[in-house]
Amino acid sequence: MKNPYLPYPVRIDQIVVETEDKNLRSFRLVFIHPEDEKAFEYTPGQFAELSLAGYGEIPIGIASSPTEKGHLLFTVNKVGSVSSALHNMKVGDVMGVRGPLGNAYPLKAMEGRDVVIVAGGFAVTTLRSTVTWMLHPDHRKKYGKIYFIYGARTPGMLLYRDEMKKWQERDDIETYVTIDREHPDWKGLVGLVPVVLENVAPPSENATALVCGPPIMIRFTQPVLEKLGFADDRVVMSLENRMKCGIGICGRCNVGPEYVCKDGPVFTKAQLNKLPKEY
Amino acid sequence: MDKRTEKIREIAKRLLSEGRVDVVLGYGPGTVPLRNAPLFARTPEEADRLVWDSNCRVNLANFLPRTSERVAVVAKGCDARNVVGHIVEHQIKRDQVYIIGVPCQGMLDPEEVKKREGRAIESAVESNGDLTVKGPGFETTMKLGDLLRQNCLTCIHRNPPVYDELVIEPVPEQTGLDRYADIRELLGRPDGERYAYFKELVKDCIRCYACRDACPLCYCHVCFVDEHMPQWLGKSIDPHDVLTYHLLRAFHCAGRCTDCGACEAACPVHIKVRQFTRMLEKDIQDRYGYEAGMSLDKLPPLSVYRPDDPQEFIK
Amino acid sequence: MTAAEKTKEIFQPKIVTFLCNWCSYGAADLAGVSRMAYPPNIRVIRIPCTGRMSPKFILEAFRQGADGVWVSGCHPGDCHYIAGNYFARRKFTLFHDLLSYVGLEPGRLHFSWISSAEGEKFARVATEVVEAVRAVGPSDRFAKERIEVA
Amino acid sequence: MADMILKKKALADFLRSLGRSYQVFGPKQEGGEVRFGPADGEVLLDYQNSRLSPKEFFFPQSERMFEFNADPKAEDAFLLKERPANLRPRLLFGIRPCDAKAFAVLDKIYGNDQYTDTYWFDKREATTLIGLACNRPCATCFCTSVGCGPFHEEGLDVLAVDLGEDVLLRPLTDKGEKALEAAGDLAKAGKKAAASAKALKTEAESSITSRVDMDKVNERTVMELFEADHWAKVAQRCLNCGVCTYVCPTCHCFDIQDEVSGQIGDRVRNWDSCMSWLFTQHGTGHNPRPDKTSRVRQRFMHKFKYIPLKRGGDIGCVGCGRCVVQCPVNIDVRDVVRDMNA
Repeated sequence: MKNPYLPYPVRIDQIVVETEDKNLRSFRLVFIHPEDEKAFEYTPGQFAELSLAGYGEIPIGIASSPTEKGHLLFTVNKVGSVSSALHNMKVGDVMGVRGPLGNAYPLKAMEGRDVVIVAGGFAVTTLRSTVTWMLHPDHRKKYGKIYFIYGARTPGMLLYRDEMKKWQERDDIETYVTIDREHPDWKGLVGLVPVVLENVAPPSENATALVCGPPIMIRFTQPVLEKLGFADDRVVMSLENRMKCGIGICGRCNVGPEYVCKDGPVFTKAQLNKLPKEY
Repeated sequence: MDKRTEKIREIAKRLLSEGRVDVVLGYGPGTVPLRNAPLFARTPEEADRLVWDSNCRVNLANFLPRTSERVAVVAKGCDARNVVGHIVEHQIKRDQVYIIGVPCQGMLDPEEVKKREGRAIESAVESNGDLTVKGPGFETTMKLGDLLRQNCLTCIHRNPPVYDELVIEPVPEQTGLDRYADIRELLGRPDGERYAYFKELVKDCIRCYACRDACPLCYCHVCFVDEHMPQWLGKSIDPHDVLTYHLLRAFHCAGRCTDCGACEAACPVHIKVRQFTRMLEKDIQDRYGYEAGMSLDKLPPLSVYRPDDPQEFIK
Repeated sequence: MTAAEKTKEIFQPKIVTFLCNWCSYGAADLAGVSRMAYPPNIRVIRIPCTGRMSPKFILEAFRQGADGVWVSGCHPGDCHYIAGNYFARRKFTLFHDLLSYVGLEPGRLHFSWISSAEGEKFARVATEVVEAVRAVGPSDRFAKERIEVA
Repeated sequence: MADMILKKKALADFLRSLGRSYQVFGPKQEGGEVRFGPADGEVLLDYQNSRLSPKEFFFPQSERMFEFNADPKAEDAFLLKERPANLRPRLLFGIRPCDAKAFAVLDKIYGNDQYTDTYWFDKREATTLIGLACNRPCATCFCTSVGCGPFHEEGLDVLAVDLGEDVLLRPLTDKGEKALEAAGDLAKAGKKAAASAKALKTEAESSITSRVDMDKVNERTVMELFEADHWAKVAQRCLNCGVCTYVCPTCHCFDIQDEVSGQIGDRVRNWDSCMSWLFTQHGTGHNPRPDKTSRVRQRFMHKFKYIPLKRGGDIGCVGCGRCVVQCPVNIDVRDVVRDMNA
């Protein structure tokens, strides 16, 4: 029997400080044993438990795309004891990754349809994975138009800015990057994500919306999507809850009968409507 | 019906129907023998379910902190002292709480009953100082006085020192008791033996924290066991972590504990956790002459000092 | 027996020492600049006032394997914060009694009042504390070694 | 294999001969309580149930999962290593059918559609369970209402029935047959023994008068039950201690903690309880179950709605009554289910 709690050993290959407050860092991790990379077969929207022996584990969404071979990318906000310890790690240090865990965005079901991606703050990680995956030449033609709407409080709090610049230059994705308030260093869009979404008004007839962001953004985005005509089963969201095992056993992350770690973290709004708001 | 039950109901109904309080916190019948249940009566009809018997071990003062309602609370001597503690520690305002004082003759210890009647008890009835237990094919009657909890046997404040109303005339207080004979005996032993004693004492602990949660003194928003930066103790049943938990829990009760015994009554594995708190209670009496919860205008001993406090062990 | 073997045999305790910023820490400083000799077994942690001491600190030091703990602050009446050490004194008294009661060996836990002018007292008490802890021997009762579970 | 008969007088020999092939554990009197411990040729037969459930045989309260070298200079620094499991064959004699049923329920939880908890199953596989039917169920037992019963066989390898002079042993699995073979000479049970076991079963089942109904709980949606207004009333007197969860045979939640001392580190899992606010507290400070009511509701919803929904109808409660007896404030699970079903 394979022990589902045993992480794969990985080495930190690169650390990028992503935001001006220095609380978000991206960690590029490389598997120490090449065969582990093969075993770690994932889909955008999944997450993994980052394991720091001596501190514990934290569930973090996978920000890299399976199309990017050779490494995994995780962007981690510094909040608790494990993430603080992780922020103190250096390139070359050894840690563990356990996963991939959870379900994924319904990439298969979205084929042949437009995709509207709405992201806020540092919740953009697994959506970065999704966009990268969809823009890959092997996959791009399977989807219709792709809208990517992303906002943060200030320009300095935007993640993956260089990449998004490249997306803005492409014609096979409509990229809207916005910040909440005017800022001297910012020449792009200004306004809250739901407002930008309403102005962009992507057609909903044959589209799926992927939404991930802070609760306040989610709350104000939902009515806009409804107004635009997105049915609840076409609005896809990703939840997070405190987790330990990540495999649907330890009992803390459930939302009603569904375990966010195993049955989620991706749910449609139609599914969530039938569940308690325990997230 | 016990006279106290009758009177508690009468007072509760009066307070509720006059709108004096929003809720009366008392005891209602339990679903298993030798156990009753805290009852939150919000209407005079609900107040008719209030009871008083020898199973009122839960300390209702525990439910007072963080309440915004006007509460009447049914309180034994020790419980009333904890209400006083809450008032002094600003957990509830004096005019927000109405103390229905119950002079108490001690609560029984179900383990004592079990010692005398080992068979499965299916019902228990009290009358005239006797307890009659029944099970399949047997009926046994015992004297309630023989079944009391240890803290009740050594209680010297059976009557609430502070109250708004007493349900019966004060009962005579117990005098001439040697309350700490066992503690003195322990202190007389070599330190190695004491260490072994306490290690053994807590060895069955399952870290459920019922002793903490049943205790009216434990109202912190975040308990030290849940702090994680820094984390003061591990969460396993490692004996050091278990002992650390019990030591710090007891210390947090120093000078505030009324020896109500709610902690021991709640423990699912019968750990005598009062062995820790009683030592502190004794120490505080010896050193500072203080008893918790006896007066509304005395602060707990760790919140005050005297310039000439004893310090014989300080260099 | 060679000298090296002899020193090896003498138990060198680790003593976690909490010193009040305003008095005892200054006394340690004074003892140092006055070149007074005292044993090197103390590990100093500076605290703003003995009133800041929590019993958790003492237990944590023992849990992490300290052989002794020593807390020192301003003399009663001299507290920089007026009364911090008066409150601390009651806390220490009770915690000291509690730890002794549950079997902490006498001689492991020490308290003192040392003003910043008392470099000599600091060196003397440091020596006394180290000797007392050495006499008790290595700590095992409250030191958490590897977790003891299944 | 047919039902076998063991003379009660020969029980000690039976346990001793089992002891040659297994580590044998059974109910023992310890202080005022019954606990499972090494049998040493002697166990209780006339007990009601142990104070704590025997789940700790498979799910110890604290269990090392991994160990690691915490010396940063070491080559294998901070690499988690599995600990060799101690898989000597074990035999638990005399557990109650409700506790065995609980293991059967937990098998479905520790082994879900995607993952298998190796720590649980290693020990489960290495252990043989000889259950002891309840001839005299307690007043707080309500097993017959929740898909279990005093003679329930699910989860057991052998069911033992105390017939007075004799003990009837009914092998239920290959593991059970192997154990009985290992025990040596046993006589085949006659028709009379089988008949008296049956009579005892009927008598025991009918003596359980405590009932709860689940029909409406099953019919109602998650949200209907979740939003019901009785939860606040139940929660009002709850202390949010963990007694009910820790004595419960089906409560299986755990926490994973890393502990380092010197240069040795361990990753340990410990029992955890949904009654604790920390259980669901996010790093950000947000808590999806912020109050007593939501935590109390979680425990009962999990047992009586979520588990049945997700695990093929099995209820996450076996009716052992431990929480009923031990709740310090007498929150009676039977009353709570009655409220849910009202």
